[in-house]
Amino acid sequence: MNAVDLSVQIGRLKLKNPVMPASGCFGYGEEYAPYYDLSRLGAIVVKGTTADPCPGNPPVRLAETPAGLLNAIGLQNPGAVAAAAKINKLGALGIPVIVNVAGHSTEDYCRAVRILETESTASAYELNVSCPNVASGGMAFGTRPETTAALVKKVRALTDRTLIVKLSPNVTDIVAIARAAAEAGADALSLINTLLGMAIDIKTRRPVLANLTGGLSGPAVKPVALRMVWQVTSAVEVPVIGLGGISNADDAVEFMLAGATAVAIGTANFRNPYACPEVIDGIAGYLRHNGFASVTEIVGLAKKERPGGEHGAGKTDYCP
Amino acid sequence: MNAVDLSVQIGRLKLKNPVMPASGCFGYGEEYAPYYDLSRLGAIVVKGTTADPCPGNPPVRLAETPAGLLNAIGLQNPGAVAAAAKINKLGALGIPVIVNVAGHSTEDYCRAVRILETESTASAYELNVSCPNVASGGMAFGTRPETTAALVKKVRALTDRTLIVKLSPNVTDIVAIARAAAEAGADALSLINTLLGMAIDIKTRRPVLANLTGGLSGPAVKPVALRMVWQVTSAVEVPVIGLGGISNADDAVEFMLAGATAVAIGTANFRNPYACPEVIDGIAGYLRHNGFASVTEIVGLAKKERPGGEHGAGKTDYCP
Amino acid sequence: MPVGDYRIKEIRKVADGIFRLAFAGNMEAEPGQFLQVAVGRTHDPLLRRPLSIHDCVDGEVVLLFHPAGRGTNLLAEKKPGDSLNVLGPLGKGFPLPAGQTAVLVAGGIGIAPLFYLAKVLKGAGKEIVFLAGARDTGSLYIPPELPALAADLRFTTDDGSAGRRGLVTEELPAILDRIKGEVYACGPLPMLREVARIARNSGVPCHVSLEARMACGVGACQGCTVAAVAGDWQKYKRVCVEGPVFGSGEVIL
Amino acid sequence: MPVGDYRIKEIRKVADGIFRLAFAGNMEAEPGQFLQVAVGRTHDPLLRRPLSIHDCVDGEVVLLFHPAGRGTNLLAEKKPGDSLNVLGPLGKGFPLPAGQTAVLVAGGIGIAPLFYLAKVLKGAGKEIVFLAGARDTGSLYIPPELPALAADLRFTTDDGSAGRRGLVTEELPAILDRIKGEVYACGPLPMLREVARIARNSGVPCHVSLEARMACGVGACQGCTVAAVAGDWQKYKRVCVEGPVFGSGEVIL
Ligand SMILES: Cc1cc2nc3c(=O)[nH]c(=O)nc-3n(C[C@H](O)[C@H](O)[C@H](O)COP(=O)(O)OP(=O)(O)OC[C@H]3O[C@@H](n4cnc5c(N)ncnc54)[C@H](O)[C@@H]3O)c2cc1C
Ligand SMILES: Cc1cc2nc3c(=O)[nH]c(=O)nc-3n(C[C@H](O)[C@H](O)[C@H](O)COP(=O)(O)OP(=O)(O)OC[C@H]3O[C@@H](n4cnc5c(N)ncnc54)[C@H](O)[C@@H]3O)c2cc1C
Ligand SMILES: Cc1cc2nc3c(=O)[nH]c(=O)nc-3n(C[C@H](O)[C@H](O)[C@H](O)COP(=O)(O)O)c2cc1C
Ligand SMILES: Cc1cc2nc3c(=O)[nH]c(=O)nc-3n(C[C@H](O)[C@H](O)[C@H](O)COP(=O)(O)O)c2cc1C
Ligand code: FES
Ligand code: FES
Repeated sequence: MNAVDLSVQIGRLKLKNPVMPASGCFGYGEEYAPYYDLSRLGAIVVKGTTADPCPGNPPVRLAETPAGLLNAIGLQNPGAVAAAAKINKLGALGIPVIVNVAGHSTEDYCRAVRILETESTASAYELNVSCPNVASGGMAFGTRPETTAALVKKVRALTDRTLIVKLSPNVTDIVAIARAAAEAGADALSLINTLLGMAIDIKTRRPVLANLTGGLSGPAVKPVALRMVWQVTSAVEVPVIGLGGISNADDAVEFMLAGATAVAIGTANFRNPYACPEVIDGIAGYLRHNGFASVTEIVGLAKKERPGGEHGAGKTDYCP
Repeated sequence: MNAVDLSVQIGRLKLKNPVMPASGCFGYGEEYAPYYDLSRLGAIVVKGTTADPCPGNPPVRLAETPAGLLNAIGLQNPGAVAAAAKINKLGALGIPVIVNVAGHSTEDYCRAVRILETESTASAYELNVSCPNVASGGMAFGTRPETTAALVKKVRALTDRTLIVKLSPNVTDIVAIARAAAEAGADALSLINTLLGMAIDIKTRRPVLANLTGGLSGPAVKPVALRMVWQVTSAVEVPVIGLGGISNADDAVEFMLAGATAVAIGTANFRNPYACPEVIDGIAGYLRHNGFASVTEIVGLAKKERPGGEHGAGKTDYCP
Repeated sequence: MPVGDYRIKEIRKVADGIFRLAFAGNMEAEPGQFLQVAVGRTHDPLLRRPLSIHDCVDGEVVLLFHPAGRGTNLLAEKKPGDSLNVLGPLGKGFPLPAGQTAVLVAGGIGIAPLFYLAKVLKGAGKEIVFLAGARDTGSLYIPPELPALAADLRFTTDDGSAGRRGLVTEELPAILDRIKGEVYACGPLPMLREVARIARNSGVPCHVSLEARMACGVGACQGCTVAAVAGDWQKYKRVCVEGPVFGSGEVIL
Repeated sequence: MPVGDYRIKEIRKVADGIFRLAFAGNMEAEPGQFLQVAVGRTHDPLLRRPLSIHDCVDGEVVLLFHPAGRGTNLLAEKKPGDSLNVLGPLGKGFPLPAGQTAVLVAGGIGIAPLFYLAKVLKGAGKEIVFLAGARDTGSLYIPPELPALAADLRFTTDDGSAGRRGLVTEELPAILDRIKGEVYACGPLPMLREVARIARNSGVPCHVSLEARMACGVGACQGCTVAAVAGDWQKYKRVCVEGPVFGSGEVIL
């Protein structure tokens, strides 16, 4: 069994393997610690953290859909100060700890980052710019290139730690937003966050979620996520963390072939608490089986090997 | 067994029930005719038709995904003249025949409609404005309110037949586009078309589809479609035909409770050729079981019955 | 082992809308804890289903469930010999009563965890009053061992087709007046509310087992929350880890 | 009936990577036609899987399949007594040969439709040469009835572990030189290309059964196309209705 090199680089972070849990699907790590040694992970990404404590949305917060999950947790978290204590404990794992940061307004985001800069030993921030109820006229930061860029610049000025921007898929042109984030100083991009969705209970004749709408995740969204990873990695230079519907190593390999440098696993943890370590082992198995010495060799390979060599975002359907 | 009134009105079309097959999933009706009497349908929607014949994309054109289907047929169709002959034959069914119309450029669309106006007895047009390879700088008509409105106005001027505009879900703000289409003269809206997605074969390390990307349909997309139907019917007055992932009567009822006046069924036909008539019977059963006399009573009911009565598009996830 | 594949030994319908499923396995579980059961192996249905431990003896674990929707309907189609993938036991179970007597109130499928609780309480030498309610005689399931466990076992049906006619909670005030035992309840929310109210009036502690839609079952997703009474920022508690058993005063029912 | 639930009578592995599944049912099917088989009942896997009719007798229909991915792997787990939902028979089968002799060339699982074709040809009084190729002896499956049907039956394996060593197509030119029979082929695309080339050189008609990913199976989605030789706007033909059997000169292999 020949050794394969699984390490990848995301900004200043050197990851020993490209697999991490997705924000909001792994708490602050405590819950999955009984299942395996968390230091096996490439990195750990913790729950969306806001400057102030946040109680979250009222129940019902979850609805199952075909091969998918709708959630409307509403960012329940103890706030940046209390989160910092939990984050610092994770430092003992010896792997990069990435904090997902959220807020209502630019000031909210900045305040959270300032607190985490002084109080926490976090290795990196993942800016969650897909929050629609914000100061700038009700439009989400992450749905316009200008607002994305403005926020990223502000946060960039506050920290030398690795800055990842997590993009919303609920947009017409993901590439424009990715470019704006990269140009404004993001070291890396994460995509995708959840697709906005809804479910209605035909017995009560009311929306299932108290919040009415929720975020769709899980295998159902994988084709959309993969397409966006392909498009964005064809257009920007910064590394991309691919996620959305990954539930096994084959899915993870698909994302890396599409151009992702690393992958994150969210909803799959709920079905299978061992999803992350199984994906790590499975990627190594794929590389060995196919004669690759390093995982970086397969990043974007589906673009490179394609005959014709047209590396763009592809033509689209429904056109003669 | 008390009778229930299933009839609904879409523009000038009186449908005896709110169920129709979705464009591209039912050919020109011929293929499903052996399975049941097609005159049972509320209406029939035929394949996307272009002014000139169109050979479609090279294979591979299909990829199965979790609870979903990616397709890149590429509008294979015999062109408006030959299609008109097939459409006219369907007239014998005595139900409205809706022709899905597509094109590269404004002129393409208009030419197709002009041919169909003179050559066909079609009852209505469904403008497919989600084609991205168009004259106006590579942006799809359906991803910008202005281009959508301009096209709808041009076509509106050509016909008195019912004009339905079929919206693309691959946009940041579906409501803005829906408003633009309605204001430009659309009698009704259809939503959603497919979500842009992708699949990669990890054995060949190439995209599965020859076209690289494809349109995602099927149960996987249902939560996204339902959310958009809810949002659009909260904002515009024209009737909406809801579709995207409907596979049984419960799904259809969900869409109608969300605000759809009628529903269309695409991918589900492939698994179950009887999907359409089963949905018709199932809706009638639901109405009887719950004491409704007419299907119009449940249209948008999930908004009306909600305590608090806030009828907007709902707050969104990931916000404190 | 927290995730395992077990072999189904027996599965059968024991009453209208109630299935009993026994699988081979050894588990150490508290009464009130639950398992996250995978009903299939494909991506649909996606999530595991939470089901209470109904019995747990040497080499065998038993579930009792009502086919309520897609997932539990699929579960009801399993056959002996099929494998069942299970995560658990999970959650916080029922605490032992401080005193000698416990009053268990089961509504419908709520009997699932309360039977196992009765067994454990009996083993701990406690005296048990057991009230079981159901819609009608067809849907009333009394596990064969239960009569031997409960000093006082009473049934109620909505239509009077078995036991007393009426609601399971109607006799509770009189019983609590008499014995002041600690109350344990599982059943529909309106029943739990009523049980909690009666217990409060009688001044006895009351433990309720709650249901919520779950994704992870282990506390990671924060999807399964119930409104908490405690006044800090944390307005919600997770049913899967802080529960499913709560003191009726801890949560807003 | 075009869609039906059938009861599985027997399912077993008959060779490495080959399962034989027999279900109770009466169908009128031409050789070369296929069924759209639902492998599960939930939304995942979503689509039916196209499988050729391997045999069709009074009261029984037989499939022969290679577990190639998620869907066919799930199918391989079915048990006798399970129900199987099937749409079909579908598609255009093999035409009878104009002359007296037919040469059937099967590569791997390609034997599935060709066995049924051999039966029907034999019934029509035709003489059959049957060439069957496989990777090795373990994965070579020769239906027990086949030797009685074919006047001349030859096996080939890639590694020579059974029959002649080499490719199934290698003997074809000599055979066609001798008998000029009409050729029928099913197997991997490279094999079909080679068979078509040899038949063209020998000046005999050649019928190939093609595979394509399918959604509807009935001609409605236009997803299963193959490039056609004909020169009009219709560059593509649908494998599910214009095929799966094509004259080798009709399509671009
Ligand atoms: C800790 C716990 C223990 C439980 N123990 C048992 C038990 O021992 N026996 C038993 O029969 N049931 C039990 N339940 C309820 C059981 O989990 C649900 O009935 C089941 O998950 C429904 O799944 P489904 O796919 O059949 O229904 P779905 O199709 O998912 O839903 C059917 C209906 O059930 C409701 N529902 C869905 N999930 C839940 C849920 N987790 N809790 C309550 N309602 C839900 C939905 O609102 C819907 O109206 C328990 C629930 C919890 C949280
Ligand atoms: C008309 C027709 C008749 C067939 N008859 C038989 C038969 O008798 N026995 C048999 O074993 N197989 C037959 N096949 C092939 C069979 O349909 C596929 O192997 C099967 O659909 C794969 O499904 P899966 O879920 O197992 O694999 P997937 O996981 O969907 O795919 C596994 C691999 O198979 C390929 N594949 C997927 N679908 C098809 C397809 N429709 N055709 C060819 N390759 C595909 C994919 O590219 C992938 O590499 C036939 C196909 C057609 C079109
Ligand atoms: C229950 C739940 C909570 C989530 N919370 C957050 C969050 O706090 N911040 C964030 O950026 N994304 C959050 N997400 C989105 C995930 O991180 C991920 O982007 C998405 O679920 C897609 O990946 P998946 O399909 O692997 O789950 C959450 C997702 C789920 C299911
Ligand atoms: C194979 C296939 C072909 C399609 N062709 C068209 C088309 O020609 N025009 C169009 O507007 N939509 C087309 N669609 C989209 C469907 O009409 C429908 O909007 C979409 O599939 C979502 O519905 P569903 O989930 O019920 O399939 C096609 C979809 C599929 C699966
Ligand atoms: S189900 Fe995930 S926190 Fe309880
Ligand atoms: S599979 Fe739909 S046209 Fe052939």
